[in-house]
Amino acid sequence: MLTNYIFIPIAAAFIAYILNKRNRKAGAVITALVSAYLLLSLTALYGRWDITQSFNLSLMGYKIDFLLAVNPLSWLFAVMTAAISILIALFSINSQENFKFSSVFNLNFLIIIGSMIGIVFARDFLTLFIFWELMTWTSFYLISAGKKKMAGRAAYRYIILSAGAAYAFLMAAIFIFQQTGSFAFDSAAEFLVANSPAQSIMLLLVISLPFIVKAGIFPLHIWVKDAHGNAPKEFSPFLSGMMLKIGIYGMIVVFYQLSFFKIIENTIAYRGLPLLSYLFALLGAVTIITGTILAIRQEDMKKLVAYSSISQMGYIIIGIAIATPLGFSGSMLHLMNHLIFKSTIFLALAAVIYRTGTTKMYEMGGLIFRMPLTFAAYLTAIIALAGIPPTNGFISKWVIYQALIEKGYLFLAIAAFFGSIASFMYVFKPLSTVFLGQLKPQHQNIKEVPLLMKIPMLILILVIVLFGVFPGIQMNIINQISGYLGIETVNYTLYSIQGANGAWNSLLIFNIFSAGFIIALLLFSFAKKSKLVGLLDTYSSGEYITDAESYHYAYQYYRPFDRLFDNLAAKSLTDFYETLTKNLVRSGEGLRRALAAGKLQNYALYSVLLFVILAAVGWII
Amino acid sequence: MIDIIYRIGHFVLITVFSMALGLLFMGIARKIVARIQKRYGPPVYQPYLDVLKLFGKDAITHGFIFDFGAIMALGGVIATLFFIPLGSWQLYSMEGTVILVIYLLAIASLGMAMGTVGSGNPQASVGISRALMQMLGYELPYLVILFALIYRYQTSSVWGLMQAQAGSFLNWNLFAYPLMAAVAFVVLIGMMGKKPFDSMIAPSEIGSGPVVESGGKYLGMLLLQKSITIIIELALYVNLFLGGAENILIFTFKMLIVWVLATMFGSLFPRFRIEDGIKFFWKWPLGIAILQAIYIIT
Amino acid sequence: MKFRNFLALIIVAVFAFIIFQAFTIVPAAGEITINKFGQADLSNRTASRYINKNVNSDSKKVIYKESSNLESGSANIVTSVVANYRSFDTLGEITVLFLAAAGIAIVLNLEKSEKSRFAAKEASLILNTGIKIIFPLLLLAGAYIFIHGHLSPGGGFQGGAVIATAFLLKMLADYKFEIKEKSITLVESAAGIVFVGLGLYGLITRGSFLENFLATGTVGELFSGGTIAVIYTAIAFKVGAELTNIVKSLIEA
Amino acid sequence: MLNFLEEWSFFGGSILLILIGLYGVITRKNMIKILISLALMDTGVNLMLVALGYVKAANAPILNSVVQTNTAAFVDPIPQALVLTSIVIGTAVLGLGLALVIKIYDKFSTLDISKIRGLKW
Amino acid sequence: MVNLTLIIAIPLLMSFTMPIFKMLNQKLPKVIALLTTAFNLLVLTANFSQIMDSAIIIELGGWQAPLAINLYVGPLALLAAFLINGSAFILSIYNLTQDYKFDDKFYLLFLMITAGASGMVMTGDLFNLFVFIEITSIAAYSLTAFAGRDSYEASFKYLVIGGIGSVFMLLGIGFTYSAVGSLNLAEIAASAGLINPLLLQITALLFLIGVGIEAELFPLNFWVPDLYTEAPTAVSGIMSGAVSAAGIYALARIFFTLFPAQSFLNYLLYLGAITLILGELIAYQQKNIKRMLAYSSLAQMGLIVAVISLGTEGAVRAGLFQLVNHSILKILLFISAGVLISAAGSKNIDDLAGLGSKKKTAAFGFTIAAMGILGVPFLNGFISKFMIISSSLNADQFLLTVLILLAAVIEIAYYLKVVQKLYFEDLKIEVKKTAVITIPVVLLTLMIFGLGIYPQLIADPLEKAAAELINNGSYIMTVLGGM
Repeated sequence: MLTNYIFIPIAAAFIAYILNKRNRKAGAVITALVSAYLLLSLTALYGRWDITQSFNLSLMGYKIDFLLAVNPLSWLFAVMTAAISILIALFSINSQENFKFSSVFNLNFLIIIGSMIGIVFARDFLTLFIFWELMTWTSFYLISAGKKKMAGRAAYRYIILSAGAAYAFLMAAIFIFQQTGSFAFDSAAEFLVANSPAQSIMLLLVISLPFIVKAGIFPLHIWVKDAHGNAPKEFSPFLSGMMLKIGIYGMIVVFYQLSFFKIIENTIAYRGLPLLSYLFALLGAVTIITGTILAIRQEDMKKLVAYSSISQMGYIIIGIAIATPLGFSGSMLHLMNHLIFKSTIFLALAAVIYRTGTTKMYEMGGLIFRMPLTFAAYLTAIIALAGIPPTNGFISKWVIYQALIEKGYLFLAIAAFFGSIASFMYVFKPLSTVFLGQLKPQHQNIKEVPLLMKIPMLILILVIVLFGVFPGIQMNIINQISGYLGIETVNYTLYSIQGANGAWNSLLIFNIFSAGFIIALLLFSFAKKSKLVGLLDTYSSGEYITDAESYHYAYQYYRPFDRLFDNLAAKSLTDFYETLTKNLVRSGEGLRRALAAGKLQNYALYSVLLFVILAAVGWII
Repeated sequence: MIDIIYRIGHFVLITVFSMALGLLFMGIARKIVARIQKRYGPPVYQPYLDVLKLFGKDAITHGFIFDFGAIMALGGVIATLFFIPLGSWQLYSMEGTVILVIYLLAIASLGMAMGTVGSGNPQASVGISRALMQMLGYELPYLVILFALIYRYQTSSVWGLMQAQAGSFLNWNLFAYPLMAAVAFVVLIGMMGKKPFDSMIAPSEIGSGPVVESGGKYLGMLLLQKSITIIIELALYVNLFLGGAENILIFTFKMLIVWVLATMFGSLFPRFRIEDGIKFFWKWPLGIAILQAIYIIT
Repeated sequence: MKFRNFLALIIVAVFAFIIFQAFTIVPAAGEITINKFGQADLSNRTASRYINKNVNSDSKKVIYKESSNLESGSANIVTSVVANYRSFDTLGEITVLFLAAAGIAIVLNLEKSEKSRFAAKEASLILNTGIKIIFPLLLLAGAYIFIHGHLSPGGGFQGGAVIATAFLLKMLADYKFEIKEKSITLVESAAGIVFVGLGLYGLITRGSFLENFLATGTVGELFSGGTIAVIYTAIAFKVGAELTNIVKSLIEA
Repeated sequence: MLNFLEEWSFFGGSILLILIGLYGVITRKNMIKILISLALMDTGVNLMLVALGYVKAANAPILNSVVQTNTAAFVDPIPQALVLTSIVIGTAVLGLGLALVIKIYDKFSTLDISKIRGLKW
Repeated sequence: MVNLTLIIAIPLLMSFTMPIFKMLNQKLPKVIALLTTAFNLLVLTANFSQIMDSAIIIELGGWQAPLAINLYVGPLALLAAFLINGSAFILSIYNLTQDYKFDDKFYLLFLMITAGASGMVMTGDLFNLFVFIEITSIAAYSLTAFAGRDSYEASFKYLVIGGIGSVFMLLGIGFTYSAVGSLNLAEIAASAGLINPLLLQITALLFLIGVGIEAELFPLNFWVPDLYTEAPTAVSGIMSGAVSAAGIYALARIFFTLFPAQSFLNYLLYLGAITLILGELIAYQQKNIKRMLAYSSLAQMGLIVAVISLGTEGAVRAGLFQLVNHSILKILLFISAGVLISAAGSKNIDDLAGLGSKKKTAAFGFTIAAMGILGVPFLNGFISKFMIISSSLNADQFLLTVLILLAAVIEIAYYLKVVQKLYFEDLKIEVKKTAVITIPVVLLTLMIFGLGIYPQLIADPLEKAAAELINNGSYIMTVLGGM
């Protein structure tokens, strides 16, 4: 029964591919229909946590059983995937008119949805691995369908990193399979707990490698910027919205279901938290800082938002790693909110790209007059991202702060504060350079995006505000998850959450905020009417300016701030990996020259040499 | 039903009171700075005249976002007002937390920023970008202080923190943690954009920054917003470090002292460049705050 | 590259030392090693079965000109091994030669090289007339060798080689002597088909490939070889044709 | 001394032949010399095979008027049969090698193997 | 029960008569080649069930089993023969669309190389194995020469190394014969225990070098890249698909039956591992697509040899399954690469950019095969990679597993470079007309997906083949039991 959630999208993928060949819109329509079906049937699944499905296979002397099961955690992720994919599908129906690879896009996109649901429902390593590989491969093709040269390089780096990690995962999984006789998580968990801590920690770290890569955590985050920056504009929301989250799902599985926390309980602790999970939290903190600093520097808006995703993921990692009930619910809240507002931002940017064709911020400006709705969507989304009260972004960050303050982790708190305040900066930069400021002459006549692209943005705005005011909806599913994973729950009502040292009542704050707003509005409207004046007619202290270009302050928006971190950003991690591959190539080259291959004499010499060496080896043993 | 009318009445009362008080403080500040610079300076009630004049004049606008920005700025600030206990008047300070107040202030600045950048004037955008950078500078030490305080008193509501300092004035935070109070004072100056940290609205460099385009009622509203922000920040400082006050009079008196000290302190120093400002904030205030926090945590 | 040769010398010397070791092993109790020179005891080797011709039947003594219809009638035991007992090897070996001839033809004729070869001149008178006499004699000698393959030393290969030398000398003598390509390939294929046909026929009648289905007569007689005689004639023609073909293409290259 | 010579002349000789051939293939530059050393190695191995089958004071494994019955001591016929095949294989490979050398000479107009580096790895 | 020698006899007959067919009509050789390979496949399927439960001995020339040459056809040999003749069949379908200069000689050699490989796989006699190795190598020397120009140099180098190899092997055969007294594999295996350990060591090394050349082990496989690059596509296909498989079979047969001691198998293990890593490293930086494929197949052969020589039943089964998969995938790769090259007019990878849009089938075939080799789920490569990793972990060869995974990552690197160039870069050169290869591509893709989704098809023969290879006791029993 569960399998049809996985195989219907995959089957539909091929149909979409064929139909899309004939007419451009068919593929996206099918994707929308399939994800709608998924959304409905998955939400119907709510509450029935007992459905499991397993089929076993005796393959070449190995008895392997594949088990699928529904639990609150996987249900949440599945619903999120379905929801975001239906929005993207709607958006891409007519945003892909002139997109060369639109049929390839739909084919791979549907397979990714199917495999993601497969990953989430999998309860054993092999099914997880199979769908994981499927997802990695299809996303590789999708990313490389993006901008010409860079997309290829980005996808290339992405596939090598994630494939390498996936193979390490496979090796550890098979090792466990040999010890316990089955791939299932539960038997693996028992084995790991019983096993010697050092070895099981090693195993669990290797198993969590692909998840670290996919979640873009510090040392392995290099692929995120290029992949998100260069992927096709419809796929970036999914990539940074959902794909990063699957990494987090994996981390949760490793931490809780494979009982990573139980194992490291007795290791040396720092302020009551086992050192290893503190290390993960520190990694999260470092991700926040690097993500933020690099985001501020970017000139390409998609890369900027990509880096912001990395830094936001840092919050989620911290939340999970400190293993307190508040921390966990905070990170889950942030996970859901991040998905919502990050995909709104990317969709808004996609709309902008769809109309203007460029992603460089300094080439745009003043689009608010031409694309008001996109501006509104973008505004609400960045208010949420920056974590300003009436929106859901603030709630999740507030809960994470509560968790941090409750346990007094100062350095993590500093990183979190830095991340959220700096997010005002890098969030505001696209707002001011793209939407506000001078409208460039060539963008004079662009219109708002067509209706089908407006609907997803509208829905997302409503959802942001809805969850902003009533976080209770999210909290009830999160509590079920923490209950399932064995963490105490956080008490909440529909519109307020009880933190460690202070409650949060979103309804009240919303009322007060609107009250203040009304007072200001009254004050504004009583005063004299003001005369509308064109954009160029501004006070320029005596200077006489004619064209819009020189009037738009956009390039290197935060130059003074960037100057502080110029040297740090220069030696980015990618060069480290770049040099790594370079010596790999050089070593191959050196080997070839060393063997002086190509000359016949050497071949003959080597065969006799082999005989002599092996005889000597044989002699010694 | 009566309760709601009473509430609304209370709303309006507090807003008007704080606007008036804010403007008064601005007038006093102008007086003090003039006195330091050996000149008489405008009368104390000058800001009231300016506001009335401004609301009388007609102004130019650059479209919807320009208006929306001004309204949102003023609205946000008014909303924040109700979460801070002013002496005995404490409307909702039980619920709101201190972190909430910081972020609500952010709404105001975001609204103002959006409005001014919407005007299309490059000087405004430069001003805003400087403001945001500076905000990053001073917010970090401030949040570390709050972190330490909340951890120390295990409550994050402003009212709670204030109550914790009840009793003799000895256990005001000013005396319990003098270093922290000093850092908070410096941050206060940065927050209010007073002298050493006012590169964002520096009249000489970028034509008084963000407000360059707003005239008439927009300038009036921004002035009002400025006044309420001053009141909020002073109230916060008083509540957190001077143990709040039983009634409004003592509270205003304490606020006045802090305000005078800040203006005097401010007018002594030349203006910081932005990155030096940030570097300064991150070197001394942040360092001391972290040391203090570590002292409190362990 | 003096150093390289020196290095090669050392390696080959070490290789020689190891191989030499193989010969001077003193076998411990039950061990078997390479036999000393001259002391190959045939008793426990399959060769003894071939000599006594009792692989399938259990005959012990074979007397020249007396014992008859043995399992492999040839007096020359080596020929019985080559053509009867291990005829599959010989078939394989024929294909090797066939492939080599085909390979050489391809390699040399795939691309006509524009280099001019030495101009063929009229051979000296002695060679010319000598050839006219020797040519038929050589053919006769070759025929004798492969017909008496199972009696006297020699066999199909050696007979074919002699025939090929006859043609080689003919070609050297007068360069105008042309053998048509078509005729050589025809002979080659025909001989090959005969050999494989023989094997298939053996398979159909006697149940296993290349099985001898002709009577073997008495040892020493001319018609005592059973299928050997036919195999060897086929081999002779094939080898003869192939070698001439190789030589022809080498000359023309 | 005599029986040593008689004892080792065949084995030693054939090994020596193989070594010379091997050395020739490894060191010589000229392609035809390589082929010749290859042929040398082949003859060496064939000699070795036959030598392995030699029985002292036994006669050739052919029944004829002189050697009437098969009870007499015979030399081992199998290595000789094997050698018969391997000689032909040797010549076939040699022939093909020569043809290739001719063609390579046409193309590179040199017989020196180290100069022909068309195919680097 | 059709006699299996027909698999060798019929192609022999056909190749002998090929010149005559050529004279009859131009197109005949192609068709004959196809028919013969089809016939071989039929004969193999006829014997399939019978051999599956017990290996059979076929005497040649009617002589009792161990005394003369006999063919030993067990599940392993049958599997290998199926592989060889299957690939020959598919390649001859591919050949229908190709035309060569001396096409009668080409098909003659093509048939002989298949018959030689099948002979190598089925023979039970040591010297006969040597003869078949020679047949295959000579056919390979001449076939490479078909591409003209550089291929002479490639086949000359292979010829010289092959010559050295055959000398070593003959020496080995001589030593074994003089020690044991018989050429039959079973008899040698029976008395292998008695042979003096030093002599055993030397003979094992002689055979290692003699057959190692065919099985493409490290120091002996320098000829592989030149040969695969210069030879025509069909030849590189048959070489990498069938002949190297036969080489590995022969190496395994000799080492598992005659020298079963693990110390000898370890030599193969180290050599295989070195070949794997070296092959992948050098393949990574190749500019010429065929040379890249050559190194990749060389590395895969190293992997297979290393895994088989682990010695456990699971390992051998994994190695054989990888062998089967590799042949299928490699042939598809070579065929598609052949078409791509003829379309782009050059072997350089950069010139293949953007061909995905023009040469749809070829590019599709290449991508599917590349993904198969890289172990993407639901394709056959995945299962064999899974089995390899679990068997090498089982034999707690931790380092080997890390090596295999590293090689897999490098493989991903260079295969994906090509796939990306094909699809996601725009066309540089005008595309020439090329042969239509839909049938072979479709056939092979079906096989890849079939084995990937439902590996049960091949599970049972693999099981028996692995069992048969492991205990040479049963091998000796079946052959000598008869006497």
